[in-house]
Amino acid sequence: MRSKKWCLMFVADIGVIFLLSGMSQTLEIRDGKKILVYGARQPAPNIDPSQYYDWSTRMLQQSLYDALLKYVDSPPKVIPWLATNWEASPDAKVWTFHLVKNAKFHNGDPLTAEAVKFSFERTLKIKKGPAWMLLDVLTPEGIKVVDDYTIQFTLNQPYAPFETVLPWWYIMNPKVVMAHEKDGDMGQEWMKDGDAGSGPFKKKRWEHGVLYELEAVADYWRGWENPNHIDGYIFKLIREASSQRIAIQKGECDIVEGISPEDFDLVAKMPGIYVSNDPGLTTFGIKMNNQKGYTKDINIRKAICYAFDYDSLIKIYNGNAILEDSPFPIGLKGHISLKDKIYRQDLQKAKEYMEKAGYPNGGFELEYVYVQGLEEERKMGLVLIDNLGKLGIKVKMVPLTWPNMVARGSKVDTSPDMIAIFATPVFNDPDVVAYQYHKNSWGKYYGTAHYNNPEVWKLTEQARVIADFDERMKYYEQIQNMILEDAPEVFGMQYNRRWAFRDYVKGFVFCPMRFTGEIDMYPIYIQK
Amino acid sequence: MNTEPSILEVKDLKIHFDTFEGTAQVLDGCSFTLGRGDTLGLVGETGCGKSITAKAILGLLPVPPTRIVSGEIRFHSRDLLDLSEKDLEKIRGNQIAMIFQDPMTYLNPVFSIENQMIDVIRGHARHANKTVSRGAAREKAISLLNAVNIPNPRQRIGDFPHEFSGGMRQRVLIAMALAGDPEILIADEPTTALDVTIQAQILRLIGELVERFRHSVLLISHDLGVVAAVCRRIAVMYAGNIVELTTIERIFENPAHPYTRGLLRSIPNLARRKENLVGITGSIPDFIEPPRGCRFHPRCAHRMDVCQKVKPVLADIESEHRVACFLYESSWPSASRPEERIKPLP
Amino acid sequence: MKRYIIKRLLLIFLTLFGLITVVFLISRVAPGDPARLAAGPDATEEMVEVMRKEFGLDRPLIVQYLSYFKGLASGNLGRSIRTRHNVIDDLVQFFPATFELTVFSLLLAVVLAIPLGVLCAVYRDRFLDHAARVFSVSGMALPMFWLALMLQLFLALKFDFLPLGGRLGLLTEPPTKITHLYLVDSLLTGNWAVFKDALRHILLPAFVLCFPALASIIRVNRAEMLEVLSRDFIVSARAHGISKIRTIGQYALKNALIPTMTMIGLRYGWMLGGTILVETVFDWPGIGLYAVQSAVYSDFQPIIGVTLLIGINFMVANLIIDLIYGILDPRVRYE
Amino acid sequence: MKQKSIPMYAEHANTSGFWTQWKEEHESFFRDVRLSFYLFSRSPLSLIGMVLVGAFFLIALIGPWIVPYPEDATGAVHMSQKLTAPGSQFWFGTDEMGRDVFTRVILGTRVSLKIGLIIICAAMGIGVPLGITAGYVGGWVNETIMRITDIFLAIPGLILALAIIGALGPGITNSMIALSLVWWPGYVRLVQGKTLSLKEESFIEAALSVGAGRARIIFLHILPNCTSPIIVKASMDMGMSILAAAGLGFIGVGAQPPAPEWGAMISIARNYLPNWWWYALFPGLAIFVTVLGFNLLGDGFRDILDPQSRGYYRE
Repeated sequence: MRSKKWCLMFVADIGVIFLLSGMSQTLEIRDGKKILVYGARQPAPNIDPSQYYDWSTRMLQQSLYDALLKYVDSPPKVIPWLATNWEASPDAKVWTFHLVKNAKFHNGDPLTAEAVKFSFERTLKIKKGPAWMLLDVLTPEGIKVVDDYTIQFTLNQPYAPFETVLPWWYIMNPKVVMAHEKDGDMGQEWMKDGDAGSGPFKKKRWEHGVLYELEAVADYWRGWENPNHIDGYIFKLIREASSQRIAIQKGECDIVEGISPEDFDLVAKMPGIYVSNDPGLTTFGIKMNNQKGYTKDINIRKAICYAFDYDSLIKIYNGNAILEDSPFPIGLKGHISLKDKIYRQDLQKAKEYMEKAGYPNGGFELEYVYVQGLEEERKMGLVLIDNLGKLGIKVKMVPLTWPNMVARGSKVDTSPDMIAIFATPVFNDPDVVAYQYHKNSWGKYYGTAHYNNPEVWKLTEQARVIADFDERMKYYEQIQNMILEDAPEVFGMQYNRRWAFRDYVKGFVFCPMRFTGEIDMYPIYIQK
Repeated sequence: MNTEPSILEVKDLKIHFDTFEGTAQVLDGCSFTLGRGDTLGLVGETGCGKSITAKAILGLLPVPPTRIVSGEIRFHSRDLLDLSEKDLEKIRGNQIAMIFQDPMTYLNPVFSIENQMIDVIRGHARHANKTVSRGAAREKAISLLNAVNIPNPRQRIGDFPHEFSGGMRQRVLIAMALAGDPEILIADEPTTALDVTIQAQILRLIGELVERFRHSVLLISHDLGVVAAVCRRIAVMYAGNIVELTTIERIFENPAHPYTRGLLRSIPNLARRKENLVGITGSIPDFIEPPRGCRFHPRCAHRMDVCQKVKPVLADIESEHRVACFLYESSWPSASRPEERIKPLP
Repeated sequence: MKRYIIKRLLLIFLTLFGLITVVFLISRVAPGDPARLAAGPDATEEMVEVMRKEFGLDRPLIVQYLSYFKGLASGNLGRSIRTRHNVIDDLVQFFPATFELTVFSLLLAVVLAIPLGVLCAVYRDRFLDHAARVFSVSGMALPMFWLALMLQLFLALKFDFLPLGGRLGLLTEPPTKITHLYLVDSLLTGNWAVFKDALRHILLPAFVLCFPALASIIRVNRAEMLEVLSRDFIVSARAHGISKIRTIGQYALKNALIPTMTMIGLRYGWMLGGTILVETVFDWPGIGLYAVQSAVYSDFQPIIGVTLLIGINFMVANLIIDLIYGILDPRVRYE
Repeated sequence: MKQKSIPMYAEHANTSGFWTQWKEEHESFFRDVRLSFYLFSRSPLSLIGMVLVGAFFLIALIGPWIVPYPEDATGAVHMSQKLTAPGSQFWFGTDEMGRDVFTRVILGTRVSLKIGLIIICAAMGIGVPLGITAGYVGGWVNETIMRITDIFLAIPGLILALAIIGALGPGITNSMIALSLVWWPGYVRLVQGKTLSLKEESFIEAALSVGAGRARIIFLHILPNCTSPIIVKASMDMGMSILAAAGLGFIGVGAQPPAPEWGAMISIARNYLPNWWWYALFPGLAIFVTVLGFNLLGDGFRDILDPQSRGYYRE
């Protein structure tokens, strides 16, 4: 093997190195406590549940805070958490939740319906972070405290997916938050690094840009299922994928995320490490501008869909991905398989469509915009150059920073011909994906195609207010078929979510509703 | 007058200089002696090899590009060329000291006079296996400055070189040279960079010091007048050779070598101001391909055939008067006829 | 002297003013919409508007510009969209790491380069001189980031000899914060384990960062030494019997150090620039990494902040160098 | 003057006398040229630099015709052969998309050459006229230009370039713009200083005294006398600008795929260390060798063209 060759080359140095090499660590046991180290690339500069979320932020939020409900398992399901049970009115407008009675915040205050009301109001007023999920359907006036342990939401309009949103609305301690209010900011400044939660972990050490350490709440109101549960964890920032790999290999980290597909395969074979591999819900697609330029022509769009080498997507992930077979992600509630209609590489057809469009030999250039630094998107761009080259279409790769890319995609006139988009459904309901094709989504990152089909929009609007799911399903079947036919984008793939664990880390439960690197640390325990 | 044995003897010193165009033969067999209490002036045009000779004595020439090809420099019967750097360090300043041309550039600009002098004094002491405290060294420095007539030496000793005038700086340099109480003082154009009035002061100072301490002096200058003011004997150099070596009186009364005569004629003289000043035609020859035979022959009005083939040696024409010129071949003792003494050049 | 310093400081202020203006203008050319980033991927237009207001991006350019200076007077450098913290807080947090790295690296360079430069001058055209010349020419040609990667490959990945990156081991508790420089703090508190750990971590990045500086300081020092060694006062020092070692090590070196100091001052600034690359490779939590991440996110307040901070550092360093000049060279007069 | 003297010698031109005369007339020039060649040939490092730079230009010129897989630099992908180790088929191995690293490294010379030339030309284009103006006109014009120059010199170029790219967005064109914008102040300083000192020279005064115009003085006297230091600086800067552009490529804001730019290649390759080491190794070596070549050549030029640093054989 190659590594042997290296060793031979530097055999002279080995003596010195043995003398000086640092010891490699395993799980940190500090004062008899089991502190796990999670090596991640993305920082969490603002952990206020009302202000922001992304995967790293939400992982910490999930540890520090509780919500009424919680997503677990794959396929994902919503389980009771702070709410023991709940009921909805038949028109899905009035929702009543009954809270557990023993929940308490980290400072000992009891968690009551008042706190729930405060938390929802705060998010709605601040209008940041998860606010968009309910901004259209819920106003502060619609939240009513029935008694200390009962809360009622009255929505402006029927909204069937309401309960699937709630796991992302965390409950904060109003007293703690408001004690730190400054200039009427509802404690925003303090909450960036503050802890006003009731979750299984509390804040310990916060070093921005370096690490965040959390410690387990010994008397967590829900208790701990496994006596070997971790006593805390360190969320360590390791910015380079290769460094992450070394860290898990050396045992400096107990869990890592986001290393390259090649590296995952490599560490999976190493002793003392296992790699989880579960299908995710995040879809990759190449959105095309449906209203401007060459891609306005559906024939060109179809030609591109037929020219694309879908297998290379799987290769990019070393086989750890599946191809989409519908505009909706496989595994999402409401998805149907359109195996026979979905586009697959067929150069013959692609050329036919090029002819139909009036460009039998291509001869034009399209822009492919992707996020600066996103490895996989870059690779897909390279595949695109290769594939479309065969149709005589040149592809210009334009990496942009995320805000610049979104800014360009926000208007029809500036939206690029092709744009690489990863999208994860935030909650488990077909509406969340269907709505991405609605006119109201134009200009958002998943709406950069500026998809234009009023019929689909109408169906989407109708479906989301129906309470009965089977009834809704008929609409979504139609929607999926219509979107596929319009080929607004190259429907790509869903990659597998993977983490590398040291073998003594147990209890990991995969749930595709969580974002890329996000792990629920509550059930994790250690078994040596 | 002065019959003490010689303490410094330079014998047939040949020094070459490697340049990219070839090897420059800058010193071509130069010989002279210096006795105790003797004062010898070395005179010649710029670039004739005077300074090289002086630096060679103290082992200060950079090697490479300089190469000492042959010769000896005997000091108290030891050949300085054979000495190690360490041994040379003991001799420098202690036994042979040097005063330089431009007092500005020869003083380190970033150290105070005090520091530089104390270093020198303590260095000498160390070579003599003694230790001198900084305080004592400072006192000695002040007394030396006093000896060279620097006003307020106690106040001025802490100053930096640039705070002194040119003449004062030269005095400082002389004081430093005297610090080791040397036997021989080599003064390399000590007054060239100074104003005429200051020049006279410095020359007078050197003269006084010689009287007082009975140093032997090797004074190097392009100016016959300067040499005449201090020295008893004089050596005239031309293109790496000594062409005439005699007493100061004889050189003025009876210059023998055509070059010496030319040199004397080119001195402006009030008494002769009606006559035209006469220079020597031509210029210093190329050192890389020097003229064969006598190096002066291309410029010489009396050149003969032999001059272009054979190099004349320095030979007595009368007592204490040695000249290297074939014009005086007849007065040579037979033992020093060129055919016998030197081989013709190839 | 005092007047000179005041004059120089005024000039620094003037230059900084120009610098801020230039960077500010550049930053507003950006086509991106930073508020959208701050609002998050799913935000509605309304939510983006909230952010835009919060970051003051809804106001006219000139107002933003003026209010930047207003904020500057009270130490407010605006807010980072990416980290959501005040830029000044971020800088206070990240700068000590960069400062520790650059100063350590510079010291390393000076300690290695000056003796080497002297030796090369003394042994001119000998083996050491040639070796050092090859080293210094290649030192300036080596891409710093590549050297860093290769050293990581050998010293950290293949042989586990030094840590791969970071300022401290994963689980090492940072020392009590006094100066915020880990090496200094751990020494002050007598915490040897942390000191050793911090030292192990700083070695590779410091070495990489000092490499070009090492090369150029050797060069300059060698050239200056050669120049000084050929000067008359060296000859006279030697003629006065001062030993060779003393002549070189004291008489010549002090003269040669004066121009070398200029190079050292310049190099301090370039090193600060180099931290962009080195901190990226070694995951060193300093302002270089902060600047790169901000640039990639089109997050402009931090970039202006970093520019300002590095500008101040650079110019103050040069001022200090000029003042050291005065100590080394008595001929210098400040006016 | 020179022109007049030629017919004079032409009278006995058919003998070798003319050439002897002419040679004597231009003796100092010949001596200079001889000295230059002598110094250059005496310095093996300068010769190595010349060879490296020569090879660099040659490879940039003929690159596309000598590489085994030219399409690999323009966007072809071969996923089935990704990350193949170096061997007889792929001398430097393949990258994460199965492209031949050797091909991409060789064709990277073109990208780097383009980057270097454009940056230097732009920097000179801005810097030289400003420097001459500042030095020649003097007064407040000089003050203004030099103060603005100071602003750009007040922070390390890489930081300023990063800021500019942060605004303009990543990409090879933008990074060239950014680097040009931070590179010119060096030329202003150089040329301004030189112009100032030239203005004091007697031959300029002589030219002025015979009524030469401003343009004539600038183009005939000042500019030619600035060429030597400019050439020295440009050849050094050539390497340095390639290095800086590679640095920007490395942090991901420089050249973009599929352009085979060395820094950008390393940036991606670092994720494949240590197991796929060849991917990072070879582009880095290419940068090193190229920049080394320009630095050595620049060094050699300086020894020749900059009389101050000559002094090698003085007493």
